[in-house]
Amino acid sequence: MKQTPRISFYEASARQRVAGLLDPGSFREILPPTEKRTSPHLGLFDAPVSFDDGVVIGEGTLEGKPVAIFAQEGKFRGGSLGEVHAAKITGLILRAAARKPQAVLGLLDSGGVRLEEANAGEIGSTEIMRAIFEARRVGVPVIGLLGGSCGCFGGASIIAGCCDALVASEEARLSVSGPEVIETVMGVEAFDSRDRALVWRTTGGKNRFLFGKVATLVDDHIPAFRTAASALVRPSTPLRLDSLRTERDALVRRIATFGTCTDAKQIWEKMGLPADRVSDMTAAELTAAKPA
Amino acid sequence: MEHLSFEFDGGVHAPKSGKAYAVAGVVASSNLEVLAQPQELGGRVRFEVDTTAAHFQDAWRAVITDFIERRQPRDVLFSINDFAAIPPVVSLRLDQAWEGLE
Amino acid sequence: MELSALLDQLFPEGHRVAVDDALVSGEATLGGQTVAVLGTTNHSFIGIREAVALSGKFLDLVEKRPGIPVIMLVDNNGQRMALDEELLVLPEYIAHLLRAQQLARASGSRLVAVVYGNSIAGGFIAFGMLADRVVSVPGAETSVMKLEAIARVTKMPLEKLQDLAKQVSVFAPGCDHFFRMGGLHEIWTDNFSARLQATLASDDTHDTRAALGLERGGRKAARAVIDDVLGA
Amino acid sequence: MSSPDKVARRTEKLARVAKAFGPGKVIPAARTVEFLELILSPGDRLVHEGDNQKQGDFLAEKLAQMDPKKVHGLKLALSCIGLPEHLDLFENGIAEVVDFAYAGPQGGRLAELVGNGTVKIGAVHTYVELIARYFAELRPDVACLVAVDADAEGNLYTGSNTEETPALAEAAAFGGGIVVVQANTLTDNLRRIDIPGEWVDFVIESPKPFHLEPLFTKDPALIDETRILMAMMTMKAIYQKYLPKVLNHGVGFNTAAIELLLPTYGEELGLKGKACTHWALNPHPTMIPAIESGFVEAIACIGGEVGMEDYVASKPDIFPLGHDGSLRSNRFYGQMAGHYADMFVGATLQIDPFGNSSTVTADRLAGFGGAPNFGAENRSRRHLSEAYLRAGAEAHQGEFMPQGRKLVVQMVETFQSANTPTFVERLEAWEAMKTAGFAIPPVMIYGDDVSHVVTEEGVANLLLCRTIEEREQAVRGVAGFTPVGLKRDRTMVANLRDRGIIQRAEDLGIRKSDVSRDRLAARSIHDLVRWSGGLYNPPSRFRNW
Repeated sequence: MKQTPRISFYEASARQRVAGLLDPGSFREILPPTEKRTSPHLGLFDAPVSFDDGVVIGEGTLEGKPVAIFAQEGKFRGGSLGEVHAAKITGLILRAAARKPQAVLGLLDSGGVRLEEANAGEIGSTEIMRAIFEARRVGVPVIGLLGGSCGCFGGASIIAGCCDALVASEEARLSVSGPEVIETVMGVEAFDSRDRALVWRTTGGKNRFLFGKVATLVDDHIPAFRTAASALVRPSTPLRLDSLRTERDALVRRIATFGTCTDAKQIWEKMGLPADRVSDMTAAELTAAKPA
Repeated sequence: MEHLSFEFDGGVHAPKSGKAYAVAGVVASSNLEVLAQPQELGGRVRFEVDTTAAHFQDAWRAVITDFIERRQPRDVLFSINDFAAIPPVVSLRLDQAWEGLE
Repeated sequence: MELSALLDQLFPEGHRVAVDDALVSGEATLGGQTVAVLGTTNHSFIGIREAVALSGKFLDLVEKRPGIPVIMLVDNNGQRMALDEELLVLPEYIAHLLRAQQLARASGSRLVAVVYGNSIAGGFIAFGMLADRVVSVPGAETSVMKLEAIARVTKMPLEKLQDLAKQVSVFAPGCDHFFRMGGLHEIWTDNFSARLQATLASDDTHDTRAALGLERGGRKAARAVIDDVLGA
Repeated sequence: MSSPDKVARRTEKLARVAKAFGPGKVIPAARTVEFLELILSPGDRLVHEGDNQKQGDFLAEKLAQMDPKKVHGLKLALSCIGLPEHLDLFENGIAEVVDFAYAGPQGGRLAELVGNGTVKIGAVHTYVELIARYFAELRPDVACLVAVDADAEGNLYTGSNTEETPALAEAAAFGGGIVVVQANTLTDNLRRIDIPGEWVDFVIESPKPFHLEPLFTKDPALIDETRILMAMMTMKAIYQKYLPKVLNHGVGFNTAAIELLLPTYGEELGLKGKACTHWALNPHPTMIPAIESGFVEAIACIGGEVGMEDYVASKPDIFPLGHDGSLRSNRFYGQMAGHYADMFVGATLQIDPFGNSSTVTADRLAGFGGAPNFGAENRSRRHLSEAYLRAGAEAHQGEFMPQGRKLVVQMVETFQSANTPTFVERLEAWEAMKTAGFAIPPVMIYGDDVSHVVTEEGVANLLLCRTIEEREQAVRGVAGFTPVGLKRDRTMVANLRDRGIIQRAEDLGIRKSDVSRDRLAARSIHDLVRWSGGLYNPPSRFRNW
């Protein structure tokens, strides 16, 4: 079956993703690599640094709409949140809260906090979360894009949770504790992280989409991410008691309905989906099959 | 970590894209990042290398000499963060960064 | 320190706090004013059920006692690590809890987190780190990851990490390190009640932690980077 | 022991078995050891079936449990020393000598046991050579074979991975030997008969299906830019120039990269229909995009591949299928198809400055598999093709007798890892020669059979070299920053480049910035599944969805 070539988001570098998402030539990088704002800490560990500390930030336009954007480089130290890395993202979002572009796009590709800078990274992660709430308070939405090779774990996963909306591919993984961490701490019988199909069933983009946390499921194709992100650009809705009550009710109901499930297939079956086929469905097929 | 600096006579080609910088590669195991910046160096080329693999000065010199001979660049600063890449990968990234400025 | 001792020292004018499972909630009198008390105890883990239990309390406060100060008592061993928790999208539950805290803040409540037990990784993010002010009392222990685990992942000898931890605060567990990084606004050793009242009296709810990290020398880059991005 | 009374001994063994087990060909699995001790005499030549894919694991386990007091001094002959039990036979004092082609994962332990005298090596063969010798001086006394299904008459269905079974069964059945088969299932309804029951003496239903290794499944996600660069240079400098129609690819990622570039870069180069139409190859999953894009007319299969069954069954014009619809492979015929092909492209672990290559290193007696037959200049070839004539014109220019030439391409990265160069002044095969007591070093492909060496530094065309010095400098000229490469004569290399004997990426018009994974027709196993229309069913360890 002849396949049309895709421009893979999963494989692209952070710079390639930014270039592919924004309108050509519109991106202006802030603190570009020539500024050499590298980690002041990695040297202590004899670890190499990167000129952008693993995150590209800046401004540009998305289908003509002015946006701020940050993109984590999953291949540099697992896209980890170090001091400079986190501060660049915090600065960008606060800048957006002040200048009010139509959205902030967050390309999350991160194993979480950088261990060598654990305290700085964890505090920095929560500074990002506070900044997101600040941007949303003034109406600037933060849209997360997930589908990088590193996944989205730890502090980064909670940052994703704080976004207005997420776009993800089936290749995306989103969870607080990574499968390897759960296996290391709780034992292989709790989570066999080498069972790749199990890892993706549990943490992958499809499962997150079926629960609604991911608003749009796309194929691993940068233009598909671009279209989906653009369609989600709308002013952030203010936090309200009734909407949070509704949100909480849904989460409580999820526990009541699926709280005893130990495998995604059980969940999909309860949702009335063909559980054995979900993994092989395309984004469009699953979107059509998703229960209302 | 080891820091290495090299400066050589350049060739006949100055960067012509007008871009302020080009980056090739990512700092990941067996890989490296090369940042190329046009800079007035009186026709010379400079290389600032930070590498996790110590004692490979001769190999770096050989790869860089070869690159200059091959591409003939001038007035460019190459800044490199290396995570133990093998010579052919270094060579490939130098070419890609240079092509980004051409 | 023990929860009951903490409550007595924080609220000598009296408190009416119940412990249900690991969830702590109730109210107390401080400087003649009523404050809400909410927290966890017994080094509990924060999972999906704990998240909705805590968020429910925040939403109730917003509904019934808008603007009431909330004293968050922090003692957890991190996020609950389990396949079935992640299966139901734990990040979404934690983010929901953070949104509930944000709603409380937006409704005029001051949020002060008092770390009195453990506060680890995702558990601390979920409950504590996003308060307006975060303080510790004796017996508190903050950490992202234990040194042994860092040694395993970074393949650095543990002894070298222990040595490094004496020179820098950027990675090692401990309240002193967290304080130097700006992650704790204050470390309290005595006079909790008076200090809590003083903290509540200030009405600055901005995130000042990057500036504190700079001032204390633990995190010298972050504030400058944020400012440079804002000014670019 | 190939004595004149071989047939008499066979008759006597069969009588012993009949006495202990009664008439009939079916032996209960629980009594396998006892049975084997009856049919094997001290000093017998035992052929055990197994290769780099399928493993006769049940019979191997039982053979190793035999009592060395009853059975000893065996001469083992097998394609692949693939199981620990094969070497246990020697440590337990049951076997003495081994003839083989390939050792794979057991290569390290084999070198150790040869070093301390526990294992004596008859010879390290090529597959075809070993099979040929089964019909000459290595006639088996007992052959232990593998099948998917068997019936009580001994008829066998061998499934997609038929491979060597017909040759081994024939050598034993018509050479006075005894044929024993482990089958996954005993059934009355065979879907097809691959081996007639007449050739088979005994069948045993194994408790577990035999192990089948997905050896030819190469995850496209692991193909890096260096490999793509090498693939592009190979396609432009060799495929486009000679237009080979019939070819064989090795098992590695380098050739997998070419397979995945055929529908993209190959199409740009105009190869479709003009080259790469017929193949001697296992059903590589990485061939799916090329097949779907109309590049391929037929593939002669040496073996099968796990997960490819349904896809292969959907392509009756391309793959050899039985009337039952499943693949029929044959290693001997597949090897011959590759031997008579226009081109072989493969990789190796070490190359010396004269182009000799080997995968045997000082501490690993890995053996060679199919490469020496596929990758040998074929002086027995007479049929002509465009590629054969073009290569011949270059190689034999100016000679009295015009000849064709097979293309034998070695495609390697200059380094295997940071401190392991591929190019070495002296192959470790010389050390292995001493360890194993060989008379000459175990070389996989001889330098004078090689037509081209491709590395990330460029393509060296050895056909155009006129002296041994030129050949040496051509190899050094593409050896990059290895010690072999650094010792090149820069003037001579520049001269070779002027003459087109060495071509670098820029000489071929390939920009390094154009070297990208985006060029691959499939970048993941999932992409291959999509190309196959859902018919390819990869093992779960290859899934990330």
